[in-house]
Amino acid sequence: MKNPYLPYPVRIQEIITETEDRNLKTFKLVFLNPKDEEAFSYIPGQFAELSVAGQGEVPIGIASSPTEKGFIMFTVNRVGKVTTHLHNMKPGDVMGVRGPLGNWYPWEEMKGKNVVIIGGGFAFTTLRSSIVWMLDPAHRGDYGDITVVYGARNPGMLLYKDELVAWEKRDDITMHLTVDGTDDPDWKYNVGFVPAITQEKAPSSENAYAIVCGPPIMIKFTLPVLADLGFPPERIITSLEMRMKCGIGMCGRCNIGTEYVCKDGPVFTMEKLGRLPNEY
Amino acid sequence: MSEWEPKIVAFLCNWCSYGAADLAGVSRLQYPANIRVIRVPCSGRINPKFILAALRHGADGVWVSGCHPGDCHYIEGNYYARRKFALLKSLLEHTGIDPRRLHFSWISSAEASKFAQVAREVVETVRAAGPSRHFIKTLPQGEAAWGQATAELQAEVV
Amino acid sequence: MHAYTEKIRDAARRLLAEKKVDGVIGFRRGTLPLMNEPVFVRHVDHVDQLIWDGNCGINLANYLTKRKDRVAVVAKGCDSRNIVVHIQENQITRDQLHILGVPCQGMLDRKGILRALNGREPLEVEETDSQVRVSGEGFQEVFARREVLQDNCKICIHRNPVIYDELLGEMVEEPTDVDRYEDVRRLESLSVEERWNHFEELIASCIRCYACRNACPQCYCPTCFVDESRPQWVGKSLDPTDTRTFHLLRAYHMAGRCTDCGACERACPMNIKVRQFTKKLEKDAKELFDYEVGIVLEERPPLDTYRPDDPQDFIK
Amino acid sequence: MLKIFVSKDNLPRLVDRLMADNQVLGPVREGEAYRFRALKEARDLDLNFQNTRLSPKDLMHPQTDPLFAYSLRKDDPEAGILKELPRQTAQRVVLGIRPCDAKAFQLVDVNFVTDTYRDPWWEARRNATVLVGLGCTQPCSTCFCTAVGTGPFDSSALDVLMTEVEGGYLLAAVTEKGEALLQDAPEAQSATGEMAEAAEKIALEAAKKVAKPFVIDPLKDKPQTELFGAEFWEEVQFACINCGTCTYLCPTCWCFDIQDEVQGDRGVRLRLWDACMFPLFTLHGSGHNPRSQKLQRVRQRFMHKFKYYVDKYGDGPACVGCGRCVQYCPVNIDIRRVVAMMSASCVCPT
Repeated sequence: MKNPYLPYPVRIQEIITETEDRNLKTFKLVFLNPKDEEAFSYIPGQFAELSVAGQGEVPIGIASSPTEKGFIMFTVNRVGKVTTHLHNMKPGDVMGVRGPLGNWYPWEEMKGKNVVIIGGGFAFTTLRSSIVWMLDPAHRGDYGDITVVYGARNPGMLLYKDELVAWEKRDDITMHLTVDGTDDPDWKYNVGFVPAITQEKAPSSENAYAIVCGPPIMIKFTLPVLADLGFPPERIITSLEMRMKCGIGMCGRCNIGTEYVCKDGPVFTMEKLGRLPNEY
Repeated sequence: MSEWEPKIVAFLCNWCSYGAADLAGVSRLQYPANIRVIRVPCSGRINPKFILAALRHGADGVWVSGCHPGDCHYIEGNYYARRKFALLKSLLEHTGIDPRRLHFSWISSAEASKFAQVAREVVETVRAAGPSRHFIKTLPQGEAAWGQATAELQAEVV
Repeated sequence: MHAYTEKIRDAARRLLAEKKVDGVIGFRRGTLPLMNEPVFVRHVDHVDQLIWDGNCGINLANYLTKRKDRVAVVAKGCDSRNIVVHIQENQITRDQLHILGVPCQGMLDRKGILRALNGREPLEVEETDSQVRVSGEGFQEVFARREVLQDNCKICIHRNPVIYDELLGEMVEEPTDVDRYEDVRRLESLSVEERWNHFEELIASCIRCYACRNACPQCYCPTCFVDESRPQWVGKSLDPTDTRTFHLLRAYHMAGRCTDCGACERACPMNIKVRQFTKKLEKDAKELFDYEVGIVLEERPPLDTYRPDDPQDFIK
Repeated sequence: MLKIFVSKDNLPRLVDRLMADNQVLGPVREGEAYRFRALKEARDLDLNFQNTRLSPKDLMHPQTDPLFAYSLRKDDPEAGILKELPRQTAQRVVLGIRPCDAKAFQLVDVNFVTDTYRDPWWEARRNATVLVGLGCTQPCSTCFCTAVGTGPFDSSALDVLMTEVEGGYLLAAVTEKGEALLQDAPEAQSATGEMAEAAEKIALEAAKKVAKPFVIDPLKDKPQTELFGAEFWEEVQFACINCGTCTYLCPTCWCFDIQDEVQGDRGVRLRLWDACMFPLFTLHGSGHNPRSQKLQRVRQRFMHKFKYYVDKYGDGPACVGCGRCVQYCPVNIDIRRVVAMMSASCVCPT
């Protein structure tokens, strides 16, 4: 068995600055050994530990979709020691990736169902992975209506702008983009907080699952909206963030009740979270 | 060892000693090249952590220089610093850091020759003390670098 | 000394009944011989938990930092001095506190007694003003109380609280013939290399649990330097340089703030005599700046002030 | 299984022979306390101890453990790529470990060796070690092993159980590994029936001496969220100073940190003990901390051991009753009292 602490060496292929505040960058990574890419077989919703020698590791959701071959992609917010160092790295630099880690959104269970995706801010990463994956011809038939509500503080803070525009134009996915506020006269989408827009657009809960990822405050106000729309807790899914080190359920810090978020999560239904101590 | 040259980290106050170093350079005054200068806004800015960090990273000596008492750009920064340094120097020496490795001075921006002279003095004192052997952080790799406490348990790591 | 117990309970009962305070910080009987547990009593009904004996060595000032409520606190000499420092450093205000001053006759050195018992387990301890009787399975030992005091208590010259709202007993006589720095001078007389080795040995068994830091009332930084990551000042392994960096900086942060209450040594599970670092700083602060910690509320701590004519022989 | 008797005089010879082929570790007196150390010679072994101050968990999970090394040299084609440190795990025999401490290894196994991931260092060290446990005839007043499902002569986590009998030790193999160790021992004689009987009697007597300060059964049925929200945590946490003594001395506390250290152009990635008592343990990069309050951290330690672990694995609790945290907590937070409170809160008042 492979040493689960040893990262795969990767090379940074491309770095894209996503947001106008320049605090979010997307890293496209290519495995140095093609065999490693095969071994790194993942499902949307999973994360990986990005490893920078001399700095440490950070757990980051995988933003690329398994249907996209030849690279993996992560969008990293600059907050601490490792992420700041990452932001200063250049294409061509070598780093490491350890994973894939954690569980994923319940794709098997959601087959034949409508999927409502609600995202806020930079928590849209694994949601992007999910959308790309569902829209892939190989999977699109497995799911019913796909509705996306995605909001950010202002237009400049939205991730993956080109793709958002492209999805807007498609007829096999319903997009509701929103911003908290803007003075951009060209903004032609919604203005308002994610919970309010969700309420306004009222995606049907019938035969549907909701995946909600975003800042805690957004989640807090979105959950009652979803409950009003008729989503039972078993069909509301979220992904938790915790400080992590090992990523494989051993080092203990991401423990919430019986669960280790890194291994038993990060994806949980609201029903499951209701049975855990509220300590996240 | 004959090739060994002492490495000295000098924390110089921007408003005086750093200017003195500059003036010494412009005036072509000779002083040894063993000194790595770190410019600080005031000697009062120097946290003991900085001095320990220099030693941990292998500096053979540390030299701190600020404005003469009464001349502080921030009125009283060096007065506070003086008290801090007195206690720090004493504690470090008490716990076994060679006193020849720690140096403090007041040098105004006009005192280029004092700067060069103190620099020579510092370097020669540190040279006499020899290469620093204590309080140097090494990588925990292999048995040799481990403390007594863990060495035996680590014996299996070859 | 046991008479204090009743007085503490009376005072607590009165203060709680009259709603003068939100709670009383004191000690309750420990689950082990020679150990008591700090307790926060909020209700009159629980006042009888409060006790006082020679096992109240934990410094209760540690439970005062950044409190928002109004509390009564039982304070022996050293606790009261740490309360003074807390007030000087704005960790709590004087009017939040009702200080129940307890003149102290020294606290028992649990580890020292355990060492003297050499593996025999104490099950029962009886304490009088002059004696400590320890018994266990098949043995009984009687110690002279002064022989089994904590090291810092043996040389304490501030047994009486320096600040209080009520005093729960007669002031005790302060020793006048104590040499507080005999041990420091002994170390000072060694060569620099010998001193290095002495301290290397002293901290060799450190496991970096930070009990010394956390037991100290004066360690209250929101983020300790050991937890800083940008830059990281000290590694987290058992590397001897890192361990020494921790001890040096911990001690240095105590400069002009340490009351020599002994909480650090008392807490250390490895029985490291960490006061050897802080004692030197205490001696220096006294000699260089004529400062004694936690005596005068209105005075500024020595590193928060200066005199134009401070000693500077060491500066070129 | 094989049972042999070794006289006290012959024990050093047995130890010497074991030392020829193995690294032999045992309790060694250092100053006032005992600690497990690699023996340099047979006479270092001192079985006249109650227990070591530090638990022997560092034999499997060292407090500082280098995992990988790397170069950061600019011209090095391998720069930035982590390499496993060459590592050879010597065969080890641990002599005189207490049954409670050995039990702790077993309880921690489920964390490090799982269906999905196996921790290579823990597993290698566990596999390379034979545990020769010494039954505990004089339990301390702080011991409560029998209350948490183990005991002074619990052999379930041992390879060999040693019992001090008249004139020497009875060594009883528990596993194949243990049997192999005891075979062909010229220093020993085969144990008689009387010896075995005497040993059993000693074990029974010892178990009777251990206090049982609480019962844990009621804890199982209570939902974790209810226990989590119980009021008594406020009282429990007051005295805590959030040092790491309890966790660092605990034989079952396994939580760790991973850190990179760099010197010049070389670096290592280390594993280090960490503790749920420290705020940094759970601090997010964003500044949010799910366990920012002392109460939350104190509760986590007890809940993890006595509820979360039990519910997750259907085993445990993750405590062996060694009493170290009781003896060394600087502020006398007594796990026996806390668990009694947890347990009492689960019993409906009649």
